Amino acid sequence: MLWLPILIPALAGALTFLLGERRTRRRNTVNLIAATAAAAATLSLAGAAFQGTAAQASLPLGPGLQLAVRGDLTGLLFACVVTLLWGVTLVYAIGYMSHDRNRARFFGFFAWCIAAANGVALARDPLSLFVFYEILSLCTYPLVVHSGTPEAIAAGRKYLLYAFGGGAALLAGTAWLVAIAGPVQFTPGGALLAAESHTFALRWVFALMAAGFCVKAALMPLHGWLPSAMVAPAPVSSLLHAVAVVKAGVFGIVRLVNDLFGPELATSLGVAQPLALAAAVTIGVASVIALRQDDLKRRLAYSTVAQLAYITLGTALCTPLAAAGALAHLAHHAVMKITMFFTVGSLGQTLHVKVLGTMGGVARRMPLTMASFSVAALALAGVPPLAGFASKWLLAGGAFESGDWWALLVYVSGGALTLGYMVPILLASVRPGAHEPAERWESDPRMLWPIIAVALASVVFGVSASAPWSPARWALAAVSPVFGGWTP
Amino acid sequence: MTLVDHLPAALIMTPLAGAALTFVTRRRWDPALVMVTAVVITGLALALSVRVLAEGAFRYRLGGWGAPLGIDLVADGISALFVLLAAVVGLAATAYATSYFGTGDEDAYGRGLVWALWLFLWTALNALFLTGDVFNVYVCLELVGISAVALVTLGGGADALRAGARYLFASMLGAMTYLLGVALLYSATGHLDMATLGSAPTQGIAASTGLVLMVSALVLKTALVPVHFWLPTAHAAAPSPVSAVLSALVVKGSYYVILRLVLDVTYPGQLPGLDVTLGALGAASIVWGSVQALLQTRVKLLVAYSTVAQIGYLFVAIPLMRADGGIVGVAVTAAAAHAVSHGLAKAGFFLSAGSLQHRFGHDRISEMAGAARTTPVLAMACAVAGVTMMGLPPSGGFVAKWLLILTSINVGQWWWAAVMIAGGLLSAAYTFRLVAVFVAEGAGDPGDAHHPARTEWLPLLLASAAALLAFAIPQIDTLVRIGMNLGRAEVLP
Amino acid sequence: MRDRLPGSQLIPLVTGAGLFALVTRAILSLPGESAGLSVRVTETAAENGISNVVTAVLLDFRGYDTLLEIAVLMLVTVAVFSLRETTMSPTPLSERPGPVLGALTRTVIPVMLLVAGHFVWIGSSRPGGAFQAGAVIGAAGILLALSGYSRPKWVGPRAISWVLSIGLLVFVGVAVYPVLLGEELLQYPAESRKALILVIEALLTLSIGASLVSLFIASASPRVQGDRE
Amino acid sequence: MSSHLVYALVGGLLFSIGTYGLIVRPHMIHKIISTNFMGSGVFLVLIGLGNRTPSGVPDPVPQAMVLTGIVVTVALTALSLAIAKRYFSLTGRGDISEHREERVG
Repeated sequence: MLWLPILIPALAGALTFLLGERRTRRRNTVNLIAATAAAAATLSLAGAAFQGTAAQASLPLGPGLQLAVRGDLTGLLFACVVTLLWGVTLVYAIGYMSHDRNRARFFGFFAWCIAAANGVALARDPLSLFVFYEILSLCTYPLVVHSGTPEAIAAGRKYLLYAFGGGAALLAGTAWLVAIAGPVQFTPGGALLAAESHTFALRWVFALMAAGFCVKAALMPLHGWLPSAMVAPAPVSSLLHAVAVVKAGVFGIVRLVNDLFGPELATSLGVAQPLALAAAVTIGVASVIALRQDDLKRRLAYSTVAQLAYITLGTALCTPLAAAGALAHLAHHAVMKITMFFTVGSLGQTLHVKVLGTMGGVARRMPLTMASFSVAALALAGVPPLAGFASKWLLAGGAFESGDWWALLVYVSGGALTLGYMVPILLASVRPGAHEPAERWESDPRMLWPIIAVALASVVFGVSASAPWSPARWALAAVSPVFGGWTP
Repeated sequence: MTLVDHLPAALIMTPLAGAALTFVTRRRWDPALVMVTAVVITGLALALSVRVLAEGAFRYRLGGWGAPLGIDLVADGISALFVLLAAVVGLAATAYATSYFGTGDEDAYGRGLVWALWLFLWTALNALFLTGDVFNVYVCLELVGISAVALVTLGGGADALRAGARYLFASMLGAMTYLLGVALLYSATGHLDMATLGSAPTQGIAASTGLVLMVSALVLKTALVPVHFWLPTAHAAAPSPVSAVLSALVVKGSYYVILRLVLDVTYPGQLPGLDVTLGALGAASIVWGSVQALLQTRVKLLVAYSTVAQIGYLFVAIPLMRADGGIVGVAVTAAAAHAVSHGLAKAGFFLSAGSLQHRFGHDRISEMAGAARTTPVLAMACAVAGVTMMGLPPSGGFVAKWLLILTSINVGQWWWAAVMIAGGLLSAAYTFRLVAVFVAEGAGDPGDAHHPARTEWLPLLLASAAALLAFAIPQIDTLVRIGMNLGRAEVLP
Repeated sequence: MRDRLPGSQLIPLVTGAGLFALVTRAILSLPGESAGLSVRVTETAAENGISNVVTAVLLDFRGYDTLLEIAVLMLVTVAVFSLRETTMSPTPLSERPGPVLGALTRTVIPVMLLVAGHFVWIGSSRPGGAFQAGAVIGAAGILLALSGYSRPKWVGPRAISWVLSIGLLVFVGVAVYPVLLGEELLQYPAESRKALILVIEALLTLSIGASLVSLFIASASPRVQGDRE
Repeated sequence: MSSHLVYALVGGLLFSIGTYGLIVRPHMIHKIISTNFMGSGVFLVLIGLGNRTPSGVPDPVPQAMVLTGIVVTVALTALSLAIAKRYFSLTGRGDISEHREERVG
């Protein structure tokens, strides 16, 4: 049962390859059915986890070596985000890619990415996490280079350089960890009590593993691949470069701090503080860079870099509220940023608008799309009562709680900068311009409805943040055992 | 004796009889005859593994004399595993070859004799994997060498002949040196049977010199840097199904003997420095082979240099096997897993390179843009095989490298781990140099996808098997430990 | 590369000298006396009623080596054939043997065949056997070829293929025969050992002789285009 | 020094000379002769050292090994000569050292 969220997309991917390029209808059916089934499986696992039964499963891979998964709340939150958004993105992608080449390859690897991301979410121990993490790196490559243009190939090369560099660091760190601490499992609050005396080795292990994760989490200065990777088709940018891949990195950091080292050990070793500092710098610098981007996707990419650093910073602060805020932001940022990338994809595909300067009039040409975008943009900036506000409230609360006033300042100024780079997009879209309502209103419905759906989600997550099923409450429940059963 | 007791003998006699028969039967029957032989061998190899798993290792006393007087065949876990690997790769290569050699020029050079040569090679490999006698190893090595050289020269061009000649002379140098080593070892100990040699080890310069000569000869035959010079041209010049077998199996043959000598014949501390020297050469091979692979402009040469690099991992495992004075079982498992994984992946890689060459009419990397669309199955096979060799999960290569890295950190020799991680990155570089060309789109209309030929699925099948091998490692681990020489050394987890 | 670099002669020289030093050291370190397996060989051979110990090692104790050795020989023949475009051209190597060579050939060939037969016959007990006999047959064949004799028209390429491989095929068959009797591979039953070995040796002689002649002719004859089957 | 040692040491010398020649000489015929040197060297070592039995009767096992080795060496020589001849008829050359054009890089 626990393998289903991994197995279903993996099989769907394999089937997609075997069906080949021409059987479009069958391929779409297979993928949509798989997405539905995976969503159902993940949600039912989450239901079980809320009841307090964290199931486990493992496959032996050799002497002292297992591929193991466990359905805890932290992991399932990420898995649910990925799997649910996969379905939405599939609908969008089917519309977006309807005239593209190499669709079998695209949808096949897309499904495999989802399988790998779910694996990262559910991995029970550092080694299993590494296994899925590397598969994810690998399966993303064909999607980055999808168009096959020299630009895409170059971006792909850059991506690989970062990904495999990070992978090597992660491998070295994991191997070292297993060598000193044995086959440890993720345990809320930390799993390394037995090995605490190896402070030197543990610091290096943390540094190596964090470096590995930070590549995908695009923490500066390891973020270089992300803006380049924006040459990928919009569905890839939306789901992978705003949700699955980059969040796998952030999620790795969450696991590393909360469930492997534990907040206490991470603080006492003095390894959390440098991470927090790097995240804070990233928030500032990335936001400022985002202000100056004319290309819409690049602007969003730098925004992603900054927002991911919010999560990293929240985790590195090592307080319950901040950790919960980080987890909640992981989910909230997903729905918000995916809305924006969908929108930018629609603009590009339908109107060939790719830069800020040519956006004039698009709000009238595609009012629903742009309205959705506006909601998401405001949410991202932390305007109440939208989703971004809920998570940032928790993050700020955490910073307040630990007395890290500088972090609070970073969060607040980061919010202001977010408004700074989002508002120009909104203004440009309502400015008069070449794009007047033509014969066809809006874009392909397969692209429109997903946008509206995810925009609604960022409203709902914010408005009903106190509902028991909301990501915010989920996050609070998930971090509770990390801090010894803490409750707000 | 029941019939299953004869499995080791049957595994050698079947291809031998097949080889002699294909020489006399009519040419048009050959492919069918060889396929039947291949299927039978595969069945026998499976049966051998099952039997070893179920009832443990056993010896087959040829002629009923028994060692030390006679020659024994040894069927234990490692030999069963290698025989099985040869069977799987051999079956796939045979199926591929029936179509590869079945098309094109009827009067093609050397055609028609390829089947006899191939079955001789298979005989030799099985005999090598099963023998327990150091002099018999010499005869097997010659059989392997001659049939491999003859298969390389099948292309018939001057390049193929030169590559074959260089291979032949390297092979002869190796064989003669090996025989000199055997002469010294026998003179010092009075024994030729590996188990007897191992159970009553003789101290002394002559025995050690003999072993060093034997191992050096085998290192030459395994193409470790700096004596790798003959391999890339030979493996690249050969017809693709042959290259697949050479890279996947033939170099493993001599490595297998080294493994046997290290595990069964030498005792810890007998040859101080040999383990570390082999490991260091292995590390050099990883780096040098990968860098050379990165510089190649032709697919087959790239793949051939990658073989040099991948062989290096097998040798890095050797100092780790001996790291604590006993035998570290994990390192042996890792080496075996890597050998199997690389065998499957490299066979897939070469077969797919062959089909690409056939489709494009050349094997220049720079002119293969768009291959991922026009020949998706082949491009995928190359990519999957490459990923396996990088040691990315969940391939067998990953588990092998993970176990080796972990062992090297555990025994405090972290530098091997560093080399292996760097080697992984280098192999990623050369694999993705190839993949990047495949996915690139040239200018103009690229045309439609080809319908994949049936044999084009074979490389993908092999590569996928390697990529999913991780899930079979526990079985390989169990198998490898059966009959591992436990008398003198404790096997660590 | 090696033959252009300065000092490139040095590495092989050092290799050769080092090898010699290594081997010399090893040889000198050996004890002056060592029985090896000889005592055991002699005893077991005597127990089994085999008079010639070398033959006992070659055909009995290490008969498997000999089987593989035959495989090597046949393999090389196949390999050399694969290097040619034609198989066994009937063209004679020399057109016109001189009167002396002709007379010599006519005189010597029957003697050679007789010697070969003798070698085969004594093979199981005394020095001799298939290799020596085969070598003599091979020499006879080469002599014939050099004297301008070519193969008769009624001996086709397929017949030659059979002659070449019959030795190995029968050896394999005889090796497997004890398995059918419930023994191990190559474990000849004591009562029929002599007969079986004689059969193997006789056919091996044919194959070895044919191999040697074929190797000679295949390498020696000029290339003829398009003459195939 | 007893005679068997002389044989063995000369064998070692022949072997070393053969090795040197095989590595240094680019021409195939030289290489083939060198390998035969090596082969003869090994056989001398085997025969020489096989004569050290206390009984004075030579050990038959090395003799059998030498007989097998001779056949294998003859076979190898035949194959290498065939390759050399074929290569010569294709290219008119007999040396197989590395050439600039095939050193891709």
